[in-house]
Amino acid sequence: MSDSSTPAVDEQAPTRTRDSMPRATTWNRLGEIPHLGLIIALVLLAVVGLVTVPGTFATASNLVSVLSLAATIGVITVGATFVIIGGGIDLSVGAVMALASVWATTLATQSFGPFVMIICALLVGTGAGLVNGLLISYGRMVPFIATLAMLVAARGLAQRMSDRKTQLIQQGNQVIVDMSTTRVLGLPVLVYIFAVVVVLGWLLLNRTTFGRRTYAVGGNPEAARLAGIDVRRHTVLLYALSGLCCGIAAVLIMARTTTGSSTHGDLYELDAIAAVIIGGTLLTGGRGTIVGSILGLLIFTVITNLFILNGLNTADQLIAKGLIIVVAVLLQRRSLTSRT
Amino acid sequence: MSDSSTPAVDEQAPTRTRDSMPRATTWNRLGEIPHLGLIIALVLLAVVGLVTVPGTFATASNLVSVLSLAATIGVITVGATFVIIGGGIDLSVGAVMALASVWATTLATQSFGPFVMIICALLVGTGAGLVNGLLISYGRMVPFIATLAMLVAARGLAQRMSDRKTQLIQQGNQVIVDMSTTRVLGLPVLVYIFAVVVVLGWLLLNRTTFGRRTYAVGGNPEAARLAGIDVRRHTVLLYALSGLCCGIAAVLIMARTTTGSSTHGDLYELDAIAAVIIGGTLLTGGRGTIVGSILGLLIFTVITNLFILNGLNTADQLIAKGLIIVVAVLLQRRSLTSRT
Amino acid sequence: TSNTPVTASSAAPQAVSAGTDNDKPGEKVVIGFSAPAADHGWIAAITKNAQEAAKQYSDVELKPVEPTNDINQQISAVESLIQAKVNVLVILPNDGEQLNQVARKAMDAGIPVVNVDRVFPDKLSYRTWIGGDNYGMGVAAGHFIGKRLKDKGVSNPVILEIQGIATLPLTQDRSKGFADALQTYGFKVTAQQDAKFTVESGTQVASNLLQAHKKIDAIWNHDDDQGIGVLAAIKEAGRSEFFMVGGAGSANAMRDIQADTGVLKATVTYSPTMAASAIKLARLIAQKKGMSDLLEQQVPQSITLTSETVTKDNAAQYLPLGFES
Amino acid sequence: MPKSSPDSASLLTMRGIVKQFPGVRALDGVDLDVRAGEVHCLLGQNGAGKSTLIKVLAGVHQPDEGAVVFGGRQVRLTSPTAAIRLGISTIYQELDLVDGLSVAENVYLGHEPARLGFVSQSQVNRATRELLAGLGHGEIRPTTEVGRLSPAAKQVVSMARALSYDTRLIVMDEPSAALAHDEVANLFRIIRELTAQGVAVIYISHRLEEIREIGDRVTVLKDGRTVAVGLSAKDTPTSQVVSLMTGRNVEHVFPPRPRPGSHDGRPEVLRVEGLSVPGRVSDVSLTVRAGEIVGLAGLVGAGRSEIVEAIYGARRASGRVVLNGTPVRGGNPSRAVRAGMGLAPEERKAQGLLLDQSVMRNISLSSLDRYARFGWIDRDQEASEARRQIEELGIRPPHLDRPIKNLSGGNQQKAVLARWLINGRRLLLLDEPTRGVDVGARAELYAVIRKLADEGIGVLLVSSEVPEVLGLADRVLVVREGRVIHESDARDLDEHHVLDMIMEGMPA
Ligand SMILES: Nc1ncnc2c1ncn2[C@@H]1O[C@H](COP(=O)(O)OP(=O)(O)OP(=O)(O)O)[C@@H](O)[C@H]1O
Ligand SMILES: Nc1ncnc2c1ncn2[C@@H]1O[C@H](COP(=O)(O)OP(=O)(O)OP(=O)(O)O)[C@@H](O)[C@H]1O
Ligand SMILES: O[C@@H]1[C@H](O)[C@H](O)CO[C@H]1O
Ligand SMILES: [Mg+2]
Ligand SMILES: [Mg+2]
Repeated sequence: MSDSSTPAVDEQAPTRTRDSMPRATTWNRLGEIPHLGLIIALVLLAVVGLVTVPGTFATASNLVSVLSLAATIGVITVGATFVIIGGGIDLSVGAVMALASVWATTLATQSFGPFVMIICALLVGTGAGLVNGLLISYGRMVPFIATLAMLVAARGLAQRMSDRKTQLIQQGNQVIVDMSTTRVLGLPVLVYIFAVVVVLGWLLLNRTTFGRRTYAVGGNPEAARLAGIDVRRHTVLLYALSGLCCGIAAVLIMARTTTGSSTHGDLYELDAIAAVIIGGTLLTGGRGTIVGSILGLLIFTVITNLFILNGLNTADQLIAKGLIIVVAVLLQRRSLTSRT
Repeated sequence: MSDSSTPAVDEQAPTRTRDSMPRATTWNRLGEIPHLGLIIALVLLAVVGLVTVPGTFATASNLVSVLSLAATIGVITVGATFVIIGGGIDLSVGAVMALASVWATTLATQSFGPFVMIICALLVGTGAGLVNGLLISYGRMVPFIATLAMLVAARGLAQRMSDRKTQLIQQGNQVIVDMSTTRVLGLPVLVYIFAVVVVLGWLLLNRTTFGRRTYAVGGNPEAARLAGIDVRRHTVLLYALSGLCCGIAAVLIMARTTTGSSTHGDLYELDAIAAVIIGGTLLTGGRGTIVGSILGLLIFTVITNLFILNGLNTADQLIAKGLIIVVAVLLQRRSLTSRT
Repeated sequence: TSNTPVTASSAAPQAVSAGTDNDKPGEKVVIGFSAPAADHGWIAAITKNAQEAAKQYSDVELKPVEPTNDINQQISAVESLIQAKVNVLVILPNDGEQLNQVARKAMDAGIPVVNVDRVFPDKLSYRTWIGGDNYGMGVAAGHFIGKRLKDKGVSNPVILEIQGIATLPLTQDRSKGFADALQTYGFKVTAQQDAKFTVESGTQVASNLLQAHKKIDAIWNHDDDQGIGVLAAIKEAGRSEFFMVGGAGSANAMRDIQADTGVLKATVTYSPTMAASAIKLARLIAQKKGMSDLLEQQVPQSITLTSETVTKDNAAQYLPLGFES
Repeated sequence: MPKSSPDSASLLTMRGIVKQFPGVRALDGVDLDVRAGEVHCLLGQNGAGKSTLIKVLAGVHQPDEGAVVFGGRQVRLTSPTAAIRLGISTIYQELDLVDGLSVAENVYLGHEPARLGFVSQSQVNRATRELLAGLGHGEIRPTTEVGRLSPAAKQVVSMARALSYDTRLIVMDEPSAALAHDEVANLFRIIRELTAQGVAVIYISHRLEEIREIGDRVTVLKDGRTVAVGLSAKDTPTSQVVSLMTGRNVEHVFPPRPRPGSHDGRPEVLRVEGLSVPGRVSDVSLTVRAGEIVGLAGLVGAGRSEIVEAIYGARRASGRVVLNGTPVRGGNPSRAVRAGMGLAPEERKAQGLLLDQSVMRNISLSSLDRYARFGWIDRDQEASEARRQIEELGIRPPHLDRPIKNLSGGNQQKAVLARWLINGRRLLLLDEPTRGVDVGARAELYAVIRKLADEGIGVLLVSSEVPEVLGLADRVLVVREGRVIHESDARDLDEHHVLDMIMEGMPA
């Protein structure tokens, strides 16, 4: 809030003449400079890793481990970035992922084989997202509340469907588990899926009319409406997209844990939103980048990895995490001039 | 987000001439009319209670039980209302409450007696709030991230201080526990404390310059600054106030559970924010009421009470809760014309 | 509780004291250790007991990883221990089924896994399992309650059950044992709620339950940590017409039982000492030794601790094994 | 009215003020000299630096160089409070009100009469009521929420706010932009009362005729520099002022119109029948032919914006809207856009712009589908189309990537127009297109609008400036209280005539 109390302008370098326009803005848009702080933070973390656990941190297998860990929530973060740039928020992501994983691993679904299971997860995710979007767009509910209701209801439904039990993936459907075990060029398949989602998300946001409209809808919905954009429909699509990402994430978590469970994805909503915001997207909408969100997520993941490798205890680890977040953000302070 | 895609003008009573300005706004501020939906929702819940568990729901002791349950988070909700009206958000409330409860119940603190314990809880809460405020105002961190960092760090610190153990209140300091057991005119002392906090909060928000400025800082920080308000200082005070409320809540939770613990207040942030928003306060700031927040909170508390009285299991509770939230909000839709 | 004037010192030292040949220093062993986040007494005791057991051996190096309640992260944690090529792993999984694959991966990589408490479904995923008897715990609580009520001649008693985390298989085992035992007396559970193993949730659930049931005969609360909150709610409501049985066996609960001033009359154990034992077993497995009290050359495949019922009469005897909440 | 004597000491002197923003030197050595009791007009094109200068004076911006002397003492204006304490109060160009607070709370925001922090509500309301009555707007209630007021009423509240301080200098940054004709007269009355008490007024406006009427002396800014100091407002010819501001001569303000009746045979682009918006607009029918500019004249609040928005589908209404012979269903502007309409809304910032985004993205917003294949944007084509519009409309600075919020008002308005020009519209709805736009840019905008009409587009123009409607439109409809009370060829009307109709409802 108080960010805006200081006009952004006061902060910046003051030495250009009236006519010499800076070229920097193009670069800004490309996401080069605003992510500098994040990149520095990541590099610092890497240095810490190299110093404290030299033999382990920089190994290929540790890298794979970090990426696998990041993959599930990473996919969700891509969807969350769209929703937040579009001026909304989705608290239901973790719960929807859990519901999709449970639905896809019921014995009934499993009997149709892995392909149907995947389709099922994607449909459940997208469907839940659609409901969110409709409640928000046409029911005119505040996104926070609509998706909170979905969070609660989806967890309940997942518990009820699974009878609160963890559902194992059957022998015949191991193809899904293989995504996390089979490696191609040294990386598990699920890391590739993560990468594909990120790239597609980036293209959608930066190269298509859908992406442009997302920025417009989040930046000034009234102006977007008067410019001829169907804001309500677009909003529905944004939440459906977020739901779809949850469905994909459900497949990944099924692969990683070999199970569907109503407990999957607990508190993912906070992690995803935190990654998006650390990445420079404003909670008020209209601004943000996929690259920033992914960097934000990687920072969190690497922090966790470092803690694991260093065997810190929970308490110290939490304290350190709090401090690191503060430092990381102060490092990238310049991109946070506006309000949230 | 999409709320604003429909211009607010559509919502307003469209039959006034230039000269007959509506008087409703004073009432709005007083919280009379916009809370109609909430009151209807509460009444409906009460009806459900009277029908399903007639002998139990409407008893004095059940009422007391609901109020005692609501008290802790209620106090926090008062603070959260200020922060959110002021355009911010405080995710750290639950963790700060836990930290304050742990700090106040260490053997060292307890040796000074109940008075010092209470002061300790209030100081720890206020101190943590101050740190939040300073990071946000002067460190220019996004509130979401700054308070998320505080959440994580405060939980860590609480775990470390308590060595992850539950700290019982000693025999000599039972005065604190008495707040929940001693009754005055049929109500436990902690319910009175809750009431006093609500009334003071209401007065502060509606009758003082501090309250006015809170609306201004949240509604249009630039205008507030131009009017000579020290927006940064005010922001710091808002978070400190929220922290103070967490400190008070810590005393109440100590009274109720007879313990201090690092696990106290888990997910309070979501509950408090949800209550505030259901109560009609906008996440974008500048608008909202204490009365609305408290009604929102009561709705949640009564829902839980009803479920347990009816012996519903968690899964069904969650599903029903999701649906009830949706219905409650659609009932009060009219007050949700603006964005969040 | 950490700040109760300490009469009995912490449980672990007694629990791991031993004195056979097996304790003589042998081949150096690196033990990887992963457990859920220590956010309540029982789990905290697990971690602490493991650490203290390891400290007793000069030939053991314990490599604990960040405890977490997120499956995804625990998988990564275990993966990192595999990468670090520890000699043996001790794992208390957040969910045995979800962590099964990575445990299997460790076993396939030649790292024996000692599985604590929550069990892996696939026997190829662990070398040895040690844990409590969850079903037996429910049975013990059921018998204590059933017998006492029968003795009092109560018919159609109101029996409440407050579970821990509802989604854990062990919770469901406990409830099943409880129901089965009550059945033998012709009783059944009137109402059941879950309280997430936290004090606060214990208070909230209990205070609502007390409203829902004006006259109660008995309560079984699965977990003594959350039990503190349950007892606070009972005190707040000023109720005492019933008795209560706890679970897990915290020192605090045992002291209450011993004092016999409140509703808590018994607790059924589920001792976190199993973590210390697991470390010992892991060391033996890595050093390819058997348990010296047994004839076999190797450590057994599974060890189930029995759930014991602690009452006023035997509380003094069990107190040293009780963990601090 | 008091005449400022030439030898009376300056109340305010600003010397060599420099203010640098990233990439822009907004003020490059500005001098200003204001005497007690005078109305000092500050003129300059959009982006000349007027608002920046007065924000320096108000303590909002800290100058990089320069000195300020106020009341004979050198002062440092480090914060808005510092300026207010000295007796400088400001009515900002961007309204500085908090929507969620009441009128009275806004007026006394930051200096509420209070005891121990408790606000005396009745005192605040009473004082506000008095201030509003003094401003001739007793009908605005102190307890009304500001968010519900019309822009004009908000302007009045801002004024009351400025007067609520004990002030020696009032700065007014385009106070008349949102005001209708009669309101402006009222404003001038207030200004005269103030100056009679010795208060100095700095007055900024793009309406040069106002300067002549109310001003004593004039300072002209151009490109962040002072190009003329202390000119006499009454005696300096307008053409001289304009050429000082623009650096060139603006010959014809309004472009030449086609012969009367030349549209008669052209097809109807728009036909509206029986359009009603409950409580605001009743039974409006009108037509716009290809190539024709139809003006809607009326007071602020007469319902012209509602008519335009209802045609556009942006607001619920009953009645028939036919575009090029095809009925357009209402309820959603995207249908209107697909049918070939475009709207430049009244409140540029709130309704028209994506402030954080680049000029290019603002321009291309409504035409994305033109350069997209299966949703995939051809960015080169997008950029080149936008660049063409920037050149054609003379948007300055001519950079695609600049955030649009850093452009001056006139240039922002051009960008909104450009948005629709790319997309080949059949009908343009222009709601107050020249609000806050400088003379030079206005002339350019008029030329652009006429050129578009000449290319066959129909234009429906809303303007509160009667001369603008009369000078630019071919045909004029007079709107009063939600009804069309008169329609005729623009050449058959004169300003007095129209004013009588819009104010008194007198028939032609
Ligand atoms: N008395 C009033 N009370 C509330 N809102 C008003 C009132 N008068 C006008 N408004 C609002 O102010 C805005 C402008 O008014 P309107 O559109 O009726 O006038 P207009 O004829 O378009 O005038 P202009 O375009 O010159 O401002 C509208 O959004 C309208 O809702
Ligand atoms: N906060 C800011 N950041 C960057 N540039 C700015 C900022 N404010 C103003 N400018 C630039 O400074 C210059 C002067 O702007 P200013 O608002 O003072 O013009 P103005 O004379 O008031 O114009 P108008 O008549 O359109 O109101 C413009 O080029 C503008 O783009
Ligand atoms: O985590 C649980 C609980 O702490 C319980 O009290 C004992 O069993 C463990 O598995
Ligand atoms: Mg200006
Ligand atoms: Mg209008």
